[in-house]
Amino acid sequence: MIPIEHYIVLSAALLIIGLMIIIIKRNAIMVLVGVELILNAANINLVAFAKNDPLLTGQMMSLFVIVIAVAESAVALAIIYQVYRHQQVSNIDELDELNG
Amino acid sequence: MVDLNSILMLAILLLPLVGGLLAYMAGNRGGGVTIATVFAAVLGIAVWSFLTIPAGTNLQADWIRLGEYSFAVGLWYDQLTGIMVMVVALIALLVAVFSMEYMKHDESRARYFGLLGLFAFSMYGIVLSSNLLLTFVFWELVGFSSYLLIGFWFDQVKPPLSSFKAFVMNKVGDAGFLLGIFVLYAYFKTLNIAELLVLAEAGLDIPDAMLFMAGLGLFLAAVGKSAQFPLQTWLPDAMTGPTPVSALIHAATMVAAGVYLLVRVFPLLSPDVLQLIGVIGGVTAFTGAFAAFAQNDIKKILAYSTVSQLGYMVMAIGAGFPVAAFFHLVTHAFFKAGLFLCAGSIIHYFHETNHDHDFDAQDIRNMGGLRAVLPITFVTFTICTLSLAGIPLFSGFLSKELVIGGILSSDLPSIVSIFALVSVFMTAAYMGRLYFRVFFGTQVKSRFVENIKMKLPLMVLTALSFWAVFTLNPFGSHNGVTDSLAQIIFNPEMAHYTWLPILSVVLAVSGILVAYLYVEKGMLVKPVSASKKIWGGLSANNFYLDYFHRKIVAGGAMKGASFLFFFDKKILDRLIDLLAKAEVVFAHFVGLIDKHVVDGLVKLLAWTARFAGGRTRKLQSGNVQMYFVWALFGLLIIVYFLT
Amino acid sequence: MKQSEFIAYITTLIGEFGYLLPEMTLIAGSLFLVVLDLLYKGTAAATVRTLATLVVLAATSLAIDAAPIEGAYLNGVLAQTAVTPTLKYFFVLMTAAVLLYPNSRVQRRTGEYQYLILMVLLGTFFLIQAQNLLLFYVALELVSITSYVLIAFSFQRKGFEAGIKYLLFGAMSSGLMLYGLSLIYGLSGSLDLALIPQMVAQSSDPTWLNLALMLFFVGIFFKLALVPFHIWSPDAYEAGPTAAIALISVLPKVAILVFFYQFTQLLDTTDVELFNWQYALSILAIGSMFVGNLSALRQNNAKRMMAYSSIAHAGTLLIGVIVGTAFGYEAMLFYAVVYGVMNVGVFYFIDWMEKNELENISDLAGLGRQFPAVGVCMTVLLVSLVGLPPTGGFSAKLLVFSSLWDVYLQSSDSYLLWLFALGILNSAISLFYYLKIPYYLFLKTTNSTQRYRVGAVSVVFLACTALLVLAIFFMADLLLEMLF
Amino acid sequence: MEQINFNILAFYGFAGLAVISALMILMSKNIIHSVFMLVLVFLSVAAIYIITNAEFVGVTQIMVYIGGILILMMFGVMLTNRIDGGKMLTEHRRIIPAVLLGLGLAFVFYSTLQTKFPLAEFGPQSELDKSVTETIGINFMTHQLVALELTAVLLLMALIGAAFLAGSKFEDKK
Repeated sequence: MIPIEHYIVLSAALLIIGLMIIIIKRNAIMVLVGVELILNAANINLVAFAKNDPLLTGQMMSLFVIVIAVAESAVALAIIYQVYRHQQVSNIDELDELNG
Repeated sequence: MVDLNSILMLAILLLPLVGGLLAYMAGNRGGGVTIATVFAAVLGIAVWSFLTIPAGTNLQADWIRLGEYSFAVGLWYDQLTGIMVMVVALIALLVAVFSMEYMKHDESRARYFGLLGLFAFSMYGIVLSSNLLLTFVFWELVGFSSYLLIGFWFDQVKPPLSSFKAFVMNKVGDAGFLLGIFVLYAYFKTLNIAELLVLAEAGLDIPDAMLFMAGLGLFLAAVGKSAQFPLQTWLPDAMTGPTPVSALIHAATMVAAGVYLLVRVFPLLSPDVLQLIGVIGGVTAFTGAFAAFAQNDIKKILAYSTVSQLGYMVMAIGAGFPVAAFFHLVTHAFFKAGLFLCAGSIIHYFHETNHDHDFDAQDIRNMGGLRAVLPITFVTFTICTLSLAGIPLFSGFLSKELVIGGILSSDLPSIVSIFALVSVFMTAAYMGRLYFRVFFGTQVKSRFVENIKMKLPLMVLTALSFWAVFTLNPFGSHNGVTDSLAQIIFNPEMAHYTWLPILSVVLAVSGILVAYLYVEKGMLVKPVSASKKIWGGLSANNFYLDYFHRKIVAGGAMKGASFLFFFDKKILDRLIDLLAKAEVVFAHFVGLIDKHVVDGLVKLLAWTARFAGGRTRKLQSGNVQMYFVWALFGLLIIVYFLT
Repeated sequence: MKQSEFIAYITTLIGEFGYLLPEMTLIAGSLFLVVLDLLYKGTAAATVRTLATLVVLAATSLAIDAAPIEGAYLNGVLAQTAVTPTLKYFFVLMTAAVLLYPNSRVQRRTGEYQYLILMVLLGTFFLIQAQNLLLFYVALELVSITSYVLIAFSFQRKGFEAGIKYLLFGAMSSGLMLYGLSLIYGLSGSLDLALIPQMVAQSSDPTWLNLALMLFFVGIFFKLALVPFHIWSPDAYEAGPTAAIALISVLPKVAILVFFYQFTQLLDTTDVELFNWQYALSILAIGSMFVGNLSALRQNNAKRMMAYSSIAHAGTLLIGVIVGTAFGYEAMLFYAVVYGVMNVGVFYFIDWMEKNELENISDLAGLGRQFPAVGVCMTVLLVSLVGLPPTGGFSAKLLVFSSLWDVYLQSSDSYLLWLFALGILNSAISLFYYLKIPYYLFLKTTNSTQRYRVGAVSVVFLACTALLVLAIFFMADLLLEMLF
Repeated sequence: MEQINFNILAFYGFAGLAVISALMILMSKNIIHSVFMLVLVFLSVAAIYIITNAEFVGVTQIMVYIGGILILMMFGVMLTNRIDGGKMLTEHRRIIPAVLLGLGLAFVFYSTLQTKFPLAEFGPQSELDKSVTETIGINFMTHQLVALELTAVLLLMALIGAAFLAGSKFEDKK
């Protein structure tokens, strides 16, 4: 079968790319995309480890993660929308009223 | 638990607190009477306890218990406690009585008397506590009530600032105290002073460095509270509080708490710490005395004098003679409280008679000739000054002899002895300057009737400044107080120097003399010119009788007189002038050091902290993605260092 | 598993569900609030809703008493100790106190506000009981997402800005934590805390476990606002509604510390040569204290100052976890309770400032003379935050540092000594900025003729917190008895 | 054999696709392109789930992620950008720290991967021969019942919160 390390390589790659997206992109929604990639990376791990688990705990967990990710994105988009309405800005590094 | 001794101890501790509350509630009208009554009751109980409670009575209770760890609190009573309680109780009572007259026009007298009660409560707490942790608690409380009293007139400009300064300076010392407590607890698993002393006697099972740390911490606490170099600057500033408060807190009781603590824990102090204590005490005594010269505010002179005298006590501890330190503490408490109350009486007189707003009632340049105006104050001030200067027949002489004798027979650096002896001279000189400025001179006004409430405390304190209170022999260093203390505190045999009393009396007298010459220079010139006239008249009358005599004797006398006059005018005067100038310059210099070096250090520390704060804050650019970068770099660094 | 066993299993499950009575009361109550919001829109709606919320809280605290249990239940997913009910009472009290803040009128106009506050409370209830990493994750996200929404509830530009920053940072951190969690699952084969140590013990090589734990800790550090994961908190604190901030700065932190303590206790029972996590935590604690206190020195904005101060306090609280003994745990909880009380008081005052459109500490000049009672209460609270007697803050610091010293004497690891010394140094640093407030209140004078008003309720509230802080000092034993 | 080989091939194919699409998201400045690349990532991850005996999770991934989150994101993109016919672009910043961090993390994973991943030994297969979906269902209703209920509460909270935040019009105080 496929060695478990290969799953981890895949998830690690997605994790690192996700983090880099978070840092590089200016658009708030793209940052959110990076977060989703990280969550997917974790899910790949969970599912891969659960392959031999009779209780399938990992798969359960990944389902919860997916649902919570939805909730998080919904709240995030609501706030991003309000920020845009108030400041006409969708790049989060232009938000600098709070500093110091 | 419920035996009489415990009740007495608890009564001493708690009555002032209750009294303070009652006084506050009694309002401006009845506050003074209430607190005075309570203090009188406490004094009665204190004397009773001193006569009946056996030494070593203690009272224990658990405060925090956590599994096997417990922090206990408790009270402890022995001779040392007893004497200290009586001193505090007596002075507190006198000050309360004095305040009833002094504060009679103040709008918030009730708060004032309430705070006096709070202060007395915390002070008795320090004195009675059997446990360093509880001592620390009351230590903070006493500081707290002192800040409230310094800043009593908080709607003026200066008092809040000086109370804040006192707060910060004291906190530095308190940090040291905490450090000491922690170290002691870590090694001995107890904070009970009596147990600690037993353990210390049985041989200390503690590394030298840690013992040094503990001693240093405890000493640092005393440095803060007892205004030692380099934290002494708060005490002169604290004079912005009401004068009776200065007499009670900043002369007799609270500032002495540091010395009291050191006397209590003396066996825990290692030789290294003692050396340091001695040197710091010497520096404090010397700089305090010098700084007193440049002052014109009567209370500031007394404050610097207090700093200097506290330096003496600390020196005595450093020399290894806690009994001497404690004895000086007691005598000093009486005569310095007397001096402060005299100052209060003088200020009160000016406040009552002079309603000019620009008039500074504390500036000695505005004073003079008060001898005739305030006779009782004059007598009191004279006796207390003589006691402070260390003139025989007064209590200050006894204790100062003991302290200086201790310093000379210890192995402290010789510079400390020199500081001690020079300070004797300077003490007499600056007190003389103050004395002659205020009470002599020409500005004679009509007599002012001193109120009985002011007279009485002054007279009591005067009476306590005589030698006979402590011992019958005016030159003997052994007396009732020291003997009874020697049984419970470490008291090594002191070398006896026959020349010492003579030297110190000579120093003190010459100090007063110099002051006399300096201040009353005008009076010195007149008798000389008068005598010249007399001599001239004599010579005129006897011209035909004895030309030879006239030629030789009178001429010689004239020559001698003119030489004397010349000497007096040109050399002695110049010398004194120079000396005075040098003193003023030096005093200013010390002031400068105080202001720029000590304050500067504090400022530098604050600046460094701010600078570093600014750097750490710079991370906060407001850019959330850079936050990610920093956070992740942090994570990488942790990973790198740990795996 | 046989059919009959399965049925028996389900029966016990249903039977044990009764132990969740407090939580269920909270859920039902919060739903009731939402419905109430829809039905009743009278003039006094805000007051009515606040009262209703207080009723819900009262019912919850009654339920805490009604469903007592010690030990694990519901298949070991949840567990209670003797401390759990007390902590729940503490959380409920904090929530009730926060609802009484004067300036939350804007927020209270909407029923959602009270609902969200209750959700934070619910999340913390589960956090302190969770024995399963999945449940822990869900509860943590419940608290986090609710916090994101609450921060945005100040309805200002700044509020939304802070909300999105907080959310993105939090999402990234919880993503990393989740990745670590997944690795832990792979290594141990279970998400139940009880099963993790024995599973981990099967392998002797700690490399992967180290990485997993490190990533897992990231999420926890983020929630505790420890350096270097602290940067969200000043922004969030400045812009969020003060009442919500007062809640978020205490409840989730305490709850997570309770969980974190249990988790680290498990690590100690394994034989695997893990990385020295006490050492790492010590560095973070020292870093947090320094960064928090030094940054707070220059703040003029009261809320930002409190944000940095809370970073420093989190560092101090972490000492309890580093110590890892029962004594340390008790000291930490004691500290947490004291910190909560102080925080509620100080934020109440800041809320009052905001209501009067005072933002900066320097604007407070001379106010202490106008309102001596408020000034004195504030001084007591701030002195307690510094950790000086005679306040509860002192007892708390005393306990925490005593526990640390105790462990140092046993293990004599030098980093513990550093932690001890620098921790005490930091208390001294904090003196400077906390005392800035009384300094301005009493010592500075102002020419401004602006008059402010302090209601009797505010004075009573502040006096209660100040008295509590004093009482904790004088009757520390009582609190300890209540806690344990 | 044939079957397994196909599975393995499919795994590497989808894994490669996922990584390449993710990299495209990273590189592309066009927001719309990025979002579509995200669809590809999600789809290939879903395929990998299915290959790894997790059909239920795979289907959920497709339904929730692609059906829910992606649509939400597209809405978000449309709402928060001026749509004027031109390309929707986003700039790249902080490239150097990002690359440094990426390399650092890659190195951490690389060095950790030198040791074999000690996968836990799971217990024996369950006696009751249930399908994957059945096992998940039973687990939901038994072991993870509390978490399930809590998630329901969480979803309700997010719904109320998000609807309230996005729907209401707040006067701008400043």
